Amino acid sequence: MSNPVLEVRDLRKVYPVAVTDDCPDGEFTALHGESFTLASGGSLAVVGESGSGKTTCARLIVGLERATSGAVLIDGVEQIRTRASSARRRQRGRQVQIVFQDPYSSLDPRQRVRDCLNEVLKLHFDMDARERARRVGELLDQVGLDERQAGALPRALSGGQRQRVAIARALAAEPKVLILDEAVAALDVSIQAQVLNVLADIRDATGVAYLFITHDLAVVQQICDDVVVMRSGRIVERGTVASVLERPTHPYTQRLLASVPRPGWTPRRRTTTGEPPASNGHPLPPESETKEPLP
Amino acid sequence: MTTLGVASVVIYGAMFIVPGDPATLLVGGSKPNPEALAAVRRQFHLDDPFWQSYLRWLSGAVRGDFGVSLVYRSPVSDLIASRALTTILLVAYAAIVIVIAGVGLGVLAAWKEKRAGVVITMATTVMMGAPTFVMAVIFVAVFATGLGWFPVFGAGSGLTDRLWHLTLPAFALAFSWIAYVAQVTRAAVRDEIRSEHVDTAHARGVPERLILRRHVLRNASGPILTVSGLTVAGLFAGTAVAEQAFGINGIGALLVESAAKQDLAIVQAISLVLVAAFVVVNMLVDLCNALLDPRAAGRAAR
Amino acid sequence: MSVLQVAPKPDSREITSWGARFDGPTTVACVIVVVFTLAAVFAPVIAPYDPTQVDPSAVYQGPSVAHLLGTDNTGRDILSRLLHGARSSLLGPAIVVLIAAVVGTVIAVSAAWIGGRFDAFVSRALDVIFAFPGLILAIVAVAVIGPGLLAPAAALSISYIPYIARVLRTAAIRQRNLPYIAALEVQGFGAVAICVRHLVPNLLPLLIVQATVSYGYALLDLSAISFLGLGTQPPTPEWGLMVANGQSSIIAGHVEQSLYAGLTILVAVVAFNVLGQGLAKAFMGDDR
Amino acid sequence: MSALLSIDRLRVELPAAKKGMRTVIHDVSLDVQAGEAVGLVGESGSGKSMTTRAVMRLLPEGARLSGEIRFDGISIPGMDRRALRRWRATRVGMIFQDPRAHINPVRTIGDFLFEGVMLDGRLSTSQARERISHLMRAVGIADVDRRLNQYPHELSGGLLQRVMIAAALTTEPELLLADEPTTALDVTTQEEVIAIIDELRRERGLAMLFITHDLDLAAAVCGRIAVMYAGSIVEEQKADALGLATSHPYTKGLLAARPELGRRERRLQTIEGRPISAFEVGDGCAFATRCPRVRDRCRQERPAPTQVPGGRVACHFIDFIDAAAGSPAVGSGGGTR
Repeated sequence: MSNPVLEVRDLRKVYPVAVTDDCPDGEFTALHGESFTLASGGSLAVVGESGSGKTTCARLIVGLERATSGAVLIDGVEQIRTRASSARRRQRGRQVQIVFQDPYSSLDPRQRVRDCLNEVLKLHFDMDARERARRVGELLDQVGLDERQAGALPRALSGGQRQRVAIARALAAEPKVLILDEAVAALDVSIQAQVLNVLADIRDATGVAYLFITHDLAVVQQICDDVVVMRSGRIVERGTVASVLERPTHPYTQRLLASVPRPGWTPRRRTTTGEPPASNGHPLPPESETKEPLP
Repeated sequence: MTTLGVASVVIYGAMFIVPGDPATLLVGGSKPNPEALAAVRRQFHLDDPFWQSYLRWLSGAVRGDFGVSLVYRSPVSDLIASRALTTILLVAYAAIVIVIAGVGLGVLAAWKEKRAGVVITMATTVMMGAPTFVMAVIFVAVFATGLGWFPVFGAGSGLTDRLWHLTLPAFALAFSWIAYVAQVTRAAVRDEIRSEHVDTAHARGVPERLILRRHVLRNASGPILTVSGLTVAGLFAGTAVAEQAFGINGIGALLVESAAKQDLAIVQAISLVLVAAFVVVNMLVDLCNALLDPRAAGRAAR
Repeated sequence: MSVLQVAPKPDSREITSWGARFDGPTTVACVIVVVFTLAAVFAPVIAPYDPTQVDPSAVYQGPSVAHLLGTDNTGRDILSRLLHGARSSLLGPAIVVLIAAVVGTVIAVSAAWIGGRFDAFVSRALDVIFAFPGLILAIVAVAVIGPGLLAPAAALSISYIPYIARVLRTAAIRQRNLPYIAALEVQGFGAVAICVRHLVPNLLPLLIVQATVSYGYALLDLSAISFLGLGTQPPTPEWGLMVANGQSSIIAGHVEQSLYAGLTILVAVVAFNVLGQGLAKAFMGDDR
Repeated sequence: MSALLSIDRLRVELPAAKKGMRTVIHDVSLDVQAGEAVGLVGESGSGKSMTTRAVMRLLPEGARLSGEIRFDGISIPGMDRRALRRWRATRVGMIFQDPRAHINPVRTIGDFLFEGVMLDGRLSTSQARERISHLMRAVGIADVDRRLNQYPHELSGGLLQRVMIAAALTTEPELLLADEPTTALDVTTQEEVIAIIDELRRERGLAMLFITHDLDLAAAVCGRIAVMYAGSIVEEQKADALGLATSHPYTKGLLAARPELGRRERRLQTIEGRPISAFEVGDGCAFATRCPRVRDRCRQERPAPTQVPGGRVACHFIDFIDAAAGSPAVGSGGGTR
């Protein structure tokens, strides 16, 4: 067992919201001070439904949002929570990268695939044009794209191809951790399988560790080693994929597993009173227009 | 309210931001002699700190006292009050024309997209480029000097005579705004017609008439109301041109005259009144919108 | 306060990509805009007469070979005055739109990027400017600074900022929240680099559409100011001024000067409007 | 016996963005018997939603439709306005994918429900109220009176979809069209909503056309499944026969590509390439560009549906597949790459 490449320690995120009857203190806690680790070269799934805090968790780790309290450690080094200098930001970029859910808005619509990768390589590495071109070819090859697609604008690519570009862009920084935030959820089944295979190959080839944010337990089983199950901002169960999926102990995990459609599955109504489970009653954090200030 | 407050500071402060002595400005372009300047200074308390003189001006304004015009040698409020009725009548006349014609054309264009829609869209595109003063020239040439149906200049006296006198100015003023309201209405109604909840209504067998009334017009009323309000507010500015073009002695014409004579006291007073009118109309619109749309209830509170 | 634009706004979500293809009316509008611009640039070369030369012997002449559009009440050639008038009539709005577009874009993008209280402040400030109708602000400016092109143009530059900044801010916030921007942030790119290289270029089509439409309205407002006698001063030829000049002749039955100048303004404004809408459609249709 | 809903050689073309028409549905024939649930399954762009829109006559303006759609023997495309409205109001109910967009945001839940019931015209206000309360409880909404006075934005997506289900059932229709009713919902909410639909449908003996991209989900609530690809139905099978030996290569590929709980493979079997759109299909089989066992004939000639045990499959080499397959579910195509 190697040292963890990523450690999340007592991570907590509170959003201010409008004061309502449901929320008298004007605060919404998206993440309740949770901890977990990701082994170097490992693959950890963070599973949960909407409002579980899994996406908040991802945004905190890559620094898109600042935690209310707690720490993110990469290779044992704590990431600062305050506004980072440009050098620090680049450094973090070399350590952890992310791929988002929506393939259609994950790429700059005006930028060709090659330019997109080139731009990232220029930022992180001191390479000449020829070296960069070679590296771009290598990255595209890794995700299964060819020369023709390298010169294309995103709009000429299918959803699956765009998602491959997003993966290549993330890998260009040679990160130690790649966060996949519902990265295959928007893809059709036949394309999803292709991308999952590409991801498996990349992990074998590069040893990058995956933090796989998803709601889809079947995908977890296919690509992850360990899993944490989240609900309403709290981790309710954790363990290896095999143990959690075969012998879930927490009722919520059991329920989640039982509601996955599969051959021979019959849907059942679980709440007789009819009100939805409590997790759905929580107000979602406000759509934030507020981002980090200009330096 | 904040808007109005800031606006009043800007209006009052405007005379201090240009280089030179504000007193010179207030005297109104005539050759200033030192004694007159000193008198003006005293009268407008220009030697006091800015905030103090501003507050004095504002508290006067709230009571309806805008000081005395140095050009006209009479209280500003009297000058405005004597002309207000004509202007209000003109704006109201134009506003009614705009809302009826604009909303009507817009709804028609959206509902009968194939036939009426094309024609109305083309017509309104041209209409939108027709400024009030150009329409004034054309209307005068055609309906006044040409056909002799309407008087060329003046505001008339007595209600019907006034309305008759104000018809050409009101339509000249309304012309491009009708097109604007019609285009926004058309876009809003069309968006609703194409919306998914209208699909649902169709799928449930709701009759077309009811769909138009309950789902399309009801939902489009927000943006339509908003532009209508904005338009009415904008008319207060537009009257300056219409009154000037038709020789009507209203607030707008007074504003233009005073600006030309650099009679700041009047310009300040009228701009404040016009901005206040704009803000009040918009507040009313926001209030109505909050009543119309349950989702806006929270937003309108600010 | 309600957010609204001067023109029925093109759906800002859609306008994100380049590659315009024009339909018929847009092409015509484009040609008109080009012709007017050329007329303004080459007015001294192509105008048959000096626009300010008074000729008492040739007052109120109808159209003829010598004077294609006739002459005005002081015998000046109307065509020459229209051609020369294009210079100040078209230059003024260009200055207004240029300033409003640059300032508006900077404001919109920084508000969208920084967000929070700064954004709230900017929105509020835009509301305040918005509450001044452009015409009123211009008149106040004239009262303070004095008549001429400068005061109204400066005032309108300010009052057109909200028209551009509000639309752009909404679009910029939408772009800002798209994952491709987040991905660039995660890479470690700085805010300015992301804005300049990615965000602004993606807003450019929308900016162009908005600026084109605003240009038409700025032209309209400025000529209205001149019509009121507060803008460009005689004897400089200017379209709005020509309408005002010709007004007194209408009763005498000579509508030419006012009419031609008025129609020229109308054609110019409509052309810019149609061009703006055509651009919007072209950008939208291409988006996929 | 004639079917309740009978779609016969349906073809739909839509006006393209630039010029001309684009085919979105090539050839769809499908019957739904009274009281039967049929699943229509396909990936995005396969034309499954467009099929339901054609049935409901909700196609965009300018759409061209050929073929026939009959409900209880009556031609739907042939209905006049009155008849169409009557039919929509009383005999068919529809559940859309995104309840938040499909319910008027400025009207209360009560308005929405009553609007449908009152169209029927056969009920008094108190009877209507009675029926609505009953249905609200049936779909699992407890606090009926409070909910009726609320606006859509005050309800969660799951609750709103229950309202949509209740609304679809208020006029006691004979056919339910469900267009991806749970795609926008969380898995646990999905299970609830699907269970509600299934339960209420069985209780009332309703027929249902269930549109989804999820084969397993369709199989759980439908007796028969039709699989669509690029505007055509490639296979129609009893739900429990899907993926068996006689299945279409596309269906087999889909089943193999989907990771499944309790089965971890080193690599997922994939279908090469990307799904094509209906208008990209040439003369041959729509699946020819991706099929692992494609032959020349497939590229030239469109296969007609062939009867197989349990259903129909549109593939030239159905016999060959039959002979080659020993085990169920997984075609050998993916393994031989």
